[in-house]
Amino acid sequence: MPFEPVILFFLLGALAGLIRSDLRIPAVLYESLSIFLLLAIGLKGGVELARYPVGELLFAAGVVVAAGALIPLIAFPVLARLGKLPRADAASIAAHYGSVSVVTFAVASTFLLGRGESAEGYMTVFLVLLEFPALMIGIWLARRGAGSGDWSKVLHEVFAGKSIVLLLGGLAIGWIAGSEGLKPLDKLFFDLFKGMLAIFLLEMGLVAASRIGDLRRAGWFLAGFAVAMPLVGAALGIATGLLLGLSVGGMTLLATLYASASYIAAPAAMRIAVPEANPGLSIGAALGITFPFNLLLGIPAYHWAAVTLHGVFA
Amino acid sequence: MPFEPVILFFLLGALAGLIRSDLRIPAVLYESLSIFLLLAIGLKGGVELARYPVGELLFAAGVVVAAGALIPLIAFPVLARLGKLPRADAASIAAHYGSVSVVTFAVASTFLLGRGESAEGYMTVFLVLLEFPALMIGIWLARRGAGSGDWSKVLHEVFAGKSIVLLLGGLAIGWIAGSEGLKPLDKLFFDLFKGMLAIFLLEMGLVAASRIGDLRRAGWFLAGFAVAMPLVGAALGIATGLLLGLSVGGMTLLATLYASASYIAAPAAMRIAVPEANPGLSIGAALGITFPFNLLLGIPAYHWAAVTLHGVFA
Amino acid sequence: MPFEPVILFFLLGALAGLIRSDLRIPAVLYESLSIFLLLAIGLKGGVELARYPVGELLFAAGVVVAAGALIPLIAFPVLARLGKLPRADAASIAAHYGSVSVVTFAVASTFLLGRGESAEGYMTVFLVLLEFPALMIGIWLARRGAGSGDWSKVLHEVFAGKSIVLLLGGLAIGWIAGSEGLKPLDKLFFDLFKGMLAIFLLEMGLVAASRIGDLRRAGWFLAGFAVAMPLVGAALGIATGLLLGLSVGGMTLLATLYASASYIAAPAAMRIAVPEANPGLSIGAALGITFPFNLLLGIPAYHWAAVTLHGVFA
Amino acid sequence: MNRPLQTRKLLTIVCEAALEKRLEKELPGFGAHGYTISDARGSGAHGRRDAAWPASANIRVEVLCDEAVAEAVVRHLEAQYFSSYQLVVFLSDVQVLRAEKF
Amino acid sequence: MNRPLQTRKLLTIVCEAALEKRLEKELPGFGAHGYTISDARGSGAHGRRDAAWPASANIRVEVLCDEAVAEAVVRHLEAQYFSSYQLVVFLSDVQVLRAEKF
Amino acid sequence: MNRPLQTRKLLTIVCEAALEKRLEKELPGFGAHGYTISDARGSGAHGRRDAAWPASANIRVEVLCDEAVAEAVVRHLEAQYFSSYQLVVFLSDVQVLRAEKF
Ligand SMILES: Nc1ncnc2c1ncn2[C@@H]1O[C@H](COP(=O)(O)O)[C@@H](O)[C@H]1O
Ligand SMILES: Nc1ncnc2c1ncn2[C@@H]1O[C@H](COP(=O)(O)O)[C@@H](O)[C@H]1O
Ligand SMILES: Nc1ncnc2c1ncn2[C@@H]1O[C@H](COP(=O)(O)O)[C@@H](O)[C@H]1O
Ligand code: NA
Ligand code: NA
Ligand code: NA
Repeated sequence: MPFEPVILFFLLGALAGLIRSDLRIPAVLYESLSIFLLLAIGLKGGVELARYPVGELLFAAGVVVAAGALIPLIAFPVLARLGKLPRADAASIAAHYGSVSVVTFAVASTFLLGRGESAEGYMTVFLVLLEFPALMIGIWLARRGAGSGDWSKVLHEVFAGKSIVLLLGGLAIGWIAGSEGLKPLDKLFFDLFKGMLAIFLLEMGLVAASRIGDLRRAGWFLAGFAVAMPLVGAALGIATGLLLGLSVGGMTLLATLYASASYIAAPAAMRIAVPEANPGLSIGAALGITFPFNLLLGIPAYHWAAVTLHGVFA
Repeated sequence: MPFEPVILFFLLGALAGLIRSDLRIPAVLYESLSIFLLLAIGLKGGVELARYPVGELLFAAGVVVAAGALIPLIAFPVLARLGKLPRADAASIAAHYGSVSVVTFAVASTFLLGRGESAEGYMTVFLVLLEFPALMIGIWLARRGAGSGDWSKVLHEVFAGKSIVLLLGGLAIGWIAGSEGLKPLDKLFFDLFKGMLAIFLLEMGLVAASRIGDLRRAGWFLAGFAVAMPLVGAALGIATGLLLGLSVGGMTLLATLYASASYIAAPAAMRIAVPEANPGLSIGAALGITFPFNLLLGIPAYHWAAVTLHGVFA
Repeated sequence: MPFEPVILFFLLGALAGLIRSDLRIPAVLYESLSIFLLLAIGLKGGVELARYPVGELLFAAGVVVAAGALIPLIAFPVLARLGKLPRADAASIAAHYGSVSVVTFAVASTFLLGRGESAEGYMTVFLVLLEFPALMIGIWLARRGAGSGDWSKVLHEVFAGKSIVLLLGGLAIGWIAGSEGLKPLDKLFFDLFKGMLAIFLLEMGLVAASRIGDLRRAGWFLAGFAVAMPLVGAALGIATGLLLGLSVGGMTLLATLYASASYIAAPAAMRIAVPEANPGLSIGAALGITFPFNLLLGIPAYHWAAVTLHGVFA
Repeated sequence: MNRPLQTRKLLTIVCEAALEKRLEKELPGFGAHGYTISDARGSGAHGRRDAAWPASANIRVEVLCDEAVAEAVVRHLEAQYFSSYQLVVFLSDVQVLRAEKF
Repeated sequence: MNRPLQTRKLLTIVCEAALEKRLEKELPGFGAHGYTISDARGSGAHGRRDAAWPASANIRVEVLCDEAVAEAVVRHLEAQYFSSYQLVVFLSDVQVLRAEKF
Repeated sequence: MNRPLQTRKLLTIVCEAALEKRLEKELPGFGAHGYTISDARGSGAHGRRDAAWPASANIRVEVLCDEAVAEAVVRHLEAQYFSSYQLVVFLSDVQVLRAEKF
């Protein structure tokens, strides 16, 4: 079967959007589902995390964050010089691609699960850690030269942001309560996860379809970037995974994280911190192209690459 | 046990409405539940559908649609001549009764399940197919004589309507993914189905209670119609079922489909296509009388009739 | 493990509120969850109730309600004389503490479940019965001397209030349908209960954190009251439980009911019936102090006391 | 325009959601023939109301009516609710069609 | 103020939610450059609309525009919708910046 | 009426939901004593905002205040937000009770 069934929900949503159906997922359902997904991912990560010694993790986390920081630093000059985008736009798009997409990560986990492929439990920790450095870098890139401004506000915006609070909070609860303690919550947070993800993807399909106009205005350069950048990110992820000796599953997930572009945390943070940037460009690229690209082609490709290279090097 | 427990939720809602409780189901919860129910019914149908050869279905579907088209054609003259209703109203009500109620169908399925009675899996396909022809017929009845108007707009309104998109979309996903592929989604879409239906019925009870005023204004003729028409529809359904050689379960479901009146897709479509019609009449009859009638008395009666006649003829 | 995991969700919500995260649980999700929890508690109670002869219950219920009525009658003079609060405020706060908190009850049930400790099934009936007498007493205390006013309106407000309708409705459905009849709904109402409670507590943590300002304005007397009053209530609950010969679980739950303060039904009823009372005081105390106190310290303490005293007297 | 526009009052009330049922019952008694309500949140003299749960939700009620009705409603709100409830009331002039409706 | 304020019309339409898609399509045709919509419930000559489900939900549409556009839209609503739909329309004068936008 | 009505300004801002927290922090600094917010969707020069997800949601903010405060807020919005954010601002005259509140 080429597609995870959850991806069919994305396609259904996109199709409904394109034929201008009156299907609308209420905004509140979107918010509720995203709270659910963030918490559930955090909880699962926390339970897994309890199995690893923290020391071992610290080093790996440092490497993953450092390598991840390369992504916005690569993306920015490409966008600004090659793409001739204004500095604010280049910086904002770089931040979106440096940060990560929680839903893409969830689909990749689901993909691995469907293949019976396991992955290091602490990948969720990486997900959390990768969410914000790129946002900081993006803001710094946008503001270089200009007055420094209110970093404390920005830091608060990011760290007290909904997605970090729910991911980190879930992680902490899962870690404290452990697998046994969480058992009575499994029926909601774990058993229903994939179904909830399916409905969320239906909505993302609708939203992505409504971004087609933005994309058309953005032009070919950005469309190309939105396909090429994930490939660069994925390659970096597989290389880093090999370096750290991750499993095939872990490599696939890290490649997916690097390849994915944020469309939950990043748009919110950039809109406030870099208001001159046009959100149509960054969201159009991240959600209209990179997200479906990763879902449909990227994840299977990264998995294939991980299998192949793991066989060669490990 | 005379009642399905889910019906008790409808009664609770109706009672809460009648005593003017401040209980309100948030509109967004209503919308979310209806998205869930439509998708789930579609998915289940799609999984079942995969088991049947398409050729066999085509003939049966043709018969079911053709027989179903009789319902609005019978209802219209009764309403217009006997009931002396204005043409627009008669046409709109005929369309509501010709189309089908997804929730009534769901309650009937649940009723059969509770009795261990199985039914042809492709009944969901009939549900989808029966949803729109009656709407077209209703619009044509309303406009005869008047200028033709914008049929393409109307067709789009109906086919790109939320309920068709979700039912057909679910059907397609279920069919593509198959029983195995959908397994990880079962815990949400199948296991929780009946509970979600219960909460939806609670809300429908509240809404039905708020329609009592409309009904009182509508008068006795319409009230009688709202009880008699389902019986006519059910008889047609059982006859068609016998003709097609359906099982007892299938006959019950087809009778229920014909007997039921739409209050999701039809009100939306008629409001736009036949604005002169008073929605209080059609919704009052369909939701205030026919829906509870089918839930409380109709479904068991149709089942009884199916059992009896199946014994005689098949 | 010192904490039930669900309590960690409350702490997470409170923390998110204190660091001024932009995490918000949509109001509609709050309403949907409270409908779910009230229905589920009612259903569970109804199923259990079916096992007891009504006669036996009547006496116990009378004792429980009579003893419970002491709470607002004790609280009022303390608040009015010692605390020098205006009559309306004293009466309103007394009503909040005389009534009960459904969520605290749910956490206590969950606490017992986690310890494999069973309790009399009819405790839910007490929960329902205890919800309103204190509201009546509070209104009467506020209005003594003043003109009598519209008691019928108030009675309707309380009895047709959402929480009573859902609890009683659930109770009735559970009782009629019985354990077997409800089986197809278990997956929603029972299996997901604890997870839903966890998300609700996350929201209550956020709301409680936003009440800190109210509390500061209220001063030390009220803060002290909000800790002392639950202890008085719990003592009364344990004494009543011993008198009635309840199990350890039942004593713990009755103590929790008496110790808890309402923040769903009471605020709504008092706002209309005693408008001169400042809702900041009653909600601040009930939700900002008593609720977390019961969750974190109270319930385990009441359980410990129940175990000890049950050993001594029973 | 075909039918002429006439001036009426638009009375807007922003208040606690707890008053919704009560206002719905009372408004017709003062001669108001209709109203429109939407959900709101806000801040004022009594602090912030963030609509995170029912106790902190506001509503925004609009009534199109003639001057006498507006005056009667405002007077009632002043007498009945100003001291104990959180609410804000304002009036403006608007042009309506079918003025007999209001 | 730096840029001067100019007077424009604020046209407010309260109507059945069923009209949303249609109004969105039609408004630009009359020269309206934008609109704002929020959800509402209410009551009027046709009874109460409590927004408990789509068939009883209202919307509240606001259009900032110049007088000619306002007149055209009002005339259209009158001709097209007044007889069959539940709706209320009113106009008021407001001051805007960047008046060329509207 | 018992207490006389006085004229104040009603300042309405329709903008991206992303600005909510920021406006809530800034408004008091200009002398506004309160505000009311509701959720909205809409369309304008920057295209359609359908509120399907947070990035495309609007809010509608109302501030009752005196003329000086209204002017200060409008000037601030003009300087700070007009170039980078999607927003629309308009003012009207309304009559209020308890004018000292605003
Ligand atoms: N100056 C104002 N402008 C707009 N809305 C206000 C203003 N003051 C108060 N409100 C609204 O009225 C509600 C009650 O106000 P208050 O009684 O002053 O706390 C607030 O929650 C706001 O929604
Ligand atoms: N006098 C009024 N003031 C404010 N809103 C009104 C008024 N009359 C009607 N409405 C609104 O317009 C909708 C349709 O009104 P109607 O067609 O009169 O039933 C109602 O549901 C209300 O939301
Ligand atoms: N002419 C208008 N009338 C009413 N609302 C408008 C108008 N133009 C813009 N808006 C609102 O203001 C938001 C931002 O407008 P804009 O920056 O022009 O895209 C839109 O999403 C609408 O909600
Ligand atoms: Na990335
Ligand atoms: Na039918
Ligand atoms: Na109590």
